[in-house]
Amino acid sequence: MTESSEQLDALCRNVVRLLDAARGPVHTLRVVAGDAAVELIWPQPEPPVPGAGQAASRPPEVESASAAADGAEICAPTVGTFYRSPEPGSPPFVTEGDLVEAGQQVAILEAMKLMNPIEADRPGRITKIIVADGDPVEYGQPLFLISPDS
Amino acid sequence: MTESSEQLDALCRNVVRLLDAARGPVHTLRVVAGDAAVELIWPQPEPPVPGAGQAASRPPEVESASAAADGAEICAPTVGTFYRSPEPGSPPFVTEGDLVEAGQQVAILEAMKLMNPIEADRPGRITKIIVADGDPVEYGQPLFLISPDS
Amino acid sequence: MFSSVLIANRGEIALRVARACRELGIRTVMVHSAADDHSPALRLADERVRIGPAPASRSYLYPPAILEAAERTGAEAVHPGYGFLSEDPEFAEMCEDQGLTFVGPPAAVLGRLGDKAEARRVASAAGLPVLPGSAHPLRNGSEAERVAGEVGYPVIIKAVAGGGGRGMAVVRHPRELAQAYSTTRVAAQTAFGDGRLYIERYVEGARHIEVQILADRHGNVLSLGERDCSVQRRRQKLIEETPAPGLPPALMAEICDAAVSGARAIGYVGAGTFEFVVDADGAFFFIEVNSRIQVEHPVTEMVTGVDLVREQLLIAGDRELALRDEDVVRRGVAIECRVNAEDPERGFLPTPGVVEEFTPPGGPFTRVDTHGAPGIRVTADYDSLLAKVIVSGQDRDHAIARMDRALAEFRVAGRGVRTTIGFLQEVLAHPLFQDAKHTTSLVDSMISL
Amino acid sequence: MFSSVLIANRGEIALRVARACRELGIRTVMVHSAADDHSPALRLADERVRIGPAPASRSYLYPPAILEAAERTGAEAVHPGYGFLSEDPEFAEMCEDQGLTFVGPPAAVLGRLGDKAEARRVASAAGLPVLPGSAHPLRNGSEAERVAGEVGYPVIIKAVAGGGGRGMAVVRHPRELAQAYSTTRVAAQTAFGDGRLYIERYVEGARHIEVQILADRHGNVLSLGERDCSVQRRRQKLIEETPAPGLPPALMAEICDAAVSGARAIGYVGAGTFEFVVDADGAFFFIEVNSRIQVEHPVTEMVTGVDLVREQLLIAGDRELALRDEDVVRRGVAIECRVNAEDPERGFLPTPGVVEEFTPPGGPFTRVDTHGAPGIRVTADYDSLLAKVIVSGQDRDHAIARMDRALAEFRVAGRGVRTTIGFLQEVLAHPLFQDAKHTTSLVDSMISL
Repeated sequence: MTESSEQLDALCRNVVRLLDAARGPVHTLRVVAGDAAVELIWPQPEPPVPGAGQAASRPPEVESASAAADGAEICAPTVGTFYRSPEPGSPPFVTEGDLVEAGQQVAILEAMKLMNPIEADRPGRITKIIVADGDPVEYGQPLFLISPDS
Repeated sequence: MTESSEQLDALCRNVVRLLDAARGPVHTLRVVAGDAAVELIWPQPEPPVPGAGQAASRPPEVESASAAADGAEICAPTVGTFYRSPEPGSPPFVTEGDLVEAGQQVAILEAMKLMNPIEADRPGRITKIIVADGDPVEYGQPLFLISPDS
Repeated sequence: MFSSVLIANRGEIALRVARACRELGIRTVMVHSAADDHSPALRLADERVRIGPAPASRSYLYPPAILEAAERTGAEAVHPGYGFLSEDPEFAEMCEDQGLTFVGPPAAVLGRLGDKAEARRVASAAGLPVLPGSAHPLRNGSEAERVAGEVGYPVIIKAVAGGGGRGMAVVRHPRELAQAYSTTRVAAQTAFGDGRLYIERYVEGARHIEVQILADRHGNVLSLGERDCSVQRRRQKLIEETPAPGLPPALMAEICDAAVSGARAIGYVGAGTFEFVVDADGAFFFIEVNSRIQVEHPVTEMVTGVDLVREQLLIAGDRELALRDEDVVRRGVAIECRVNAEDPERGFLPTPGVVEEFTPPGGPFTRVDTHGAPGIRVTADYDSLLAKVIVSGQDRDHAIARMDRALAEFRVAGRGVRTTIGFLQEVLAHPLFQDAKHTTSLVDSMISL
Repeated sequence: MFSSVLIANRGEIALRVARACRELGIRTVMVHSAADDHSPALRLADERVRIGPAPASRSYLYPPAILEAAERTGAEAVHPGYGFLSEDPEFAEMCEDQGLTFVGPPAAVLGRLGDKAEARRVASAAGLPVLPGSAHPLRNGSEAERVAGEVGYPVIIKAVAGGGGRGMAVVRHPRELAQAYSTTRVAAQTAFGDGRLYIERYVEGARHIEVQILADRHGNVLSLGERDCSVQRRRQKLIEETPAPGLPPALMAEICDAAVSGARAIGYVGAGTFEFVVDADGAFFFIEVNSRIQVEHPVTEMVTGVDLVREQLLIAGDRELALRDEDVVRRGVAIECRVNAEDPERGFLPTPGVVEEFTPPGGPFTRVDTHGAPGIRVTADYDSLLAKVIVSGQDRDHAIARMDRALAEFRVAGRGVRTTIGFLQEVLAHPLFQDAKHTTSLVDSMISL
């Protein structure tokens, strides 16, 4: 594992741990690691409503892996080798900046001679190609960033 | 593990520990590690509701064994049986409200026929006798509360 | 001998295989689903590959992803553990085609033993007693009725492709047969993709006895003795022990010899288990073969001192068995309890959740095989086995007292998480179990109270 | 048989004794100092009494507090563990006077064996070979010089009241003797309150071999075989194993027989250990008796299957040994590593602190005896033993590989806390250790490099 991914790992693990420990609803959670600092703020208690259920005050959901800040990710559906072109030497399915339709093929993932087409799951602009042609990828690994064309 | 992720780990583990210790609802928790600092703020207590349980919103007790709010404690120096008088039927060494000198005997702790005199370690007034005559006590168990005579 | 192994499994058995590999100096690759990203078991691997999402059908049961991971990491062998693809002849064949050593029997043997009707024929031909039943898969419901009539009720209808207690139905009256036949057929088709069924006489009040076999590629076949797995809930084992209590040692020796004959007849290779039932009169009958390492293998390890997973690996590496019959010295009594994340008060429903406290027992003659740790998440994607607690003692009473002590020490807690620990202690304390007078119906009778 | 035991100890051995008691249905009372208020070991007790502050002199070494706790809780017996009061004849006598069963030899036997010069005389009279040395405690420095001259250098000066590797000095040249004599005298007086010394010839390049004895009150004495404890740092054992590697089995049998003779001669009762040195020529000499359960007892348990603490309790309860020589079947090889909270890079200095991460190894044939858990505080008040890792294997190479695997799994972390795990792995990998050509000087030679 690289150092920075280890750090990230530790960071996220700890955020989860804090949220677990915090139990009920939290208003603010700040964690800084350089020279350390944690801040947890819970909301002011509501005046109790007799008989009110607790469901609404669920702890915050950690964002899913597929939503990044600057758009969505297209992730590997299995373990395999990432190919940007239909065959060696031919032009790539897409390059950065291209507009794509939902369902448009953007790459191939080859696993044991099985060629799995990778398709955009939404329309938008390919803002980044994260993995290099021919690289091995694991399941769930982000391959592309795609943003709504605005 | 890298040093900083190790630090972060330790930090958050301690936050969890604090939250565990805090029990009831907490309003704000701040922790800084460089030169250390912890801040825990509990919500303002609600005006007491008759009949409502107290347990949930009680602030945590972190009293040290030897320092109580209303004075100091005289604790058992070993495991044994606590006696207030030199022998059965005779008057007790002290009663609540008595003024004592440093070094004055206030009780006996008997362990295996060894009579250990218990002495006040400071001058003051015996504000409370915590253990009943003839009761077994463990090491470190508070026996008396003693306050400076003011 | 290969120098690296891909472990195509998860949980405690992945850890078990990784430990055996490390002790042999073999590099390990673990594949895992996204649900197991944070499994502490992965720490013990030299390399890790995330092959798919939580559903096993796209990860632990998906050969292309596993084989891709093997190719990428240069693994030379595949250990399938138990469950998942461990007894799948096609997977074994795909491994061999790719030049990978499959740690298990040859694909052809897996194929024959996976067909439970064929396994009955092979065993019978090798001279093993089998229960009266159909010699071939049933063609239809009316053949089922005819065979059941010949065999005599009660009967049990089983899936040809089944095993391990799944895909079967006991029928006590002829009028229930047609319905049971068609229900089981649908269930078998759904579960195994193969709706073929066969019938056997059903033995009430039986003991489940199985024999651990080791067989190398050089013709050596060894029995490591029997295990008694009669404590079952709906044919899922809860407690296993060895030696089989309250049964004549001579009978056990006879069953072990039968298993060795069967293994020789089929050309078995690797670690395998021959399952039998013993009826109230002490007659025994072959049921099926489990062509893999078993969940309950540790009890055999405890009394023999033989490391079965190590032997599996050595056999797959073409080594000749170093053990001979006379080297197998059995000592004392060993018991295993399976601690599952299930709620005994709600019909043993699995209880997914995050395990917050996890403190397994320790001490002398006490072994815990587990992937559990504080913080692990129990998911509904896989089976609910949380830990196996195995103890040995100089005699059975001592072993039972030790198991009770160990279970009492075990602390598992987490929101929503329940375990079978308390129920296991009830079984240990049951007079029938303590006197070794229990049968496979003990647990069901306790639950229906 | 008594129905309750007070455990007058702490740490892993308190846990070990509590487990054995629970398995026998015996109620347990644990006494503890204020430093151990939060020890997870206390969880396993039925009752707990805090008897004093952190310093052992006012808690674990203070008989009145322990006996008061016994009286208060109605305990019927006292198990002293090892160290602390375990070999103190006065404490044993106080227990018996109070009507408590002391789980150990009679006070008179403790008294004679605790006087190491007397123990030499007893052993010699029983026909055991002893090293040339003083027959009685030395009167003064000039007698020491005379005896050393007769015995021949190098010699070792030892405290009569010592044992367990403490209170001794090796002298290689006559000119160093006077100084060593007076230094050791002061040290012995300080440590044991008894400045008496004796002299023995010192054996360089020796193997430390000891024999586990069980003796009941009915005249039965049993040897459970030898242990090799040659891996020591400053006479503190780090790694122990059985059988003794690279030494002739016939020699080991002879040593075991000698230990049994010695135990019979002294009227030994309980579990005890006879220590010997074996020189480079294969001659062996009696050194001393440890009149208690040893730290390293688990290696004997692993190869024999005998629960030594259980046997101790049964013997103390007046039971006759159920085991006979022919029941002691030794199988395989067992090794123990002591994991201490010490920093090998700073002269094995103890490293007090709070253990934040604590994940002991698991798996087959691997046992961990420990009171460790996340959150425990290692204090400077007691010894630095954090855990004992014990493994067994079918042969020594396998056991070494397994130990290395287990140590590699062991995760201990906490601010300031260091452990000997890495150093233990270095010893395991050392060619002299691997070839069983090491002596008691191995570790010192590794450190001085």
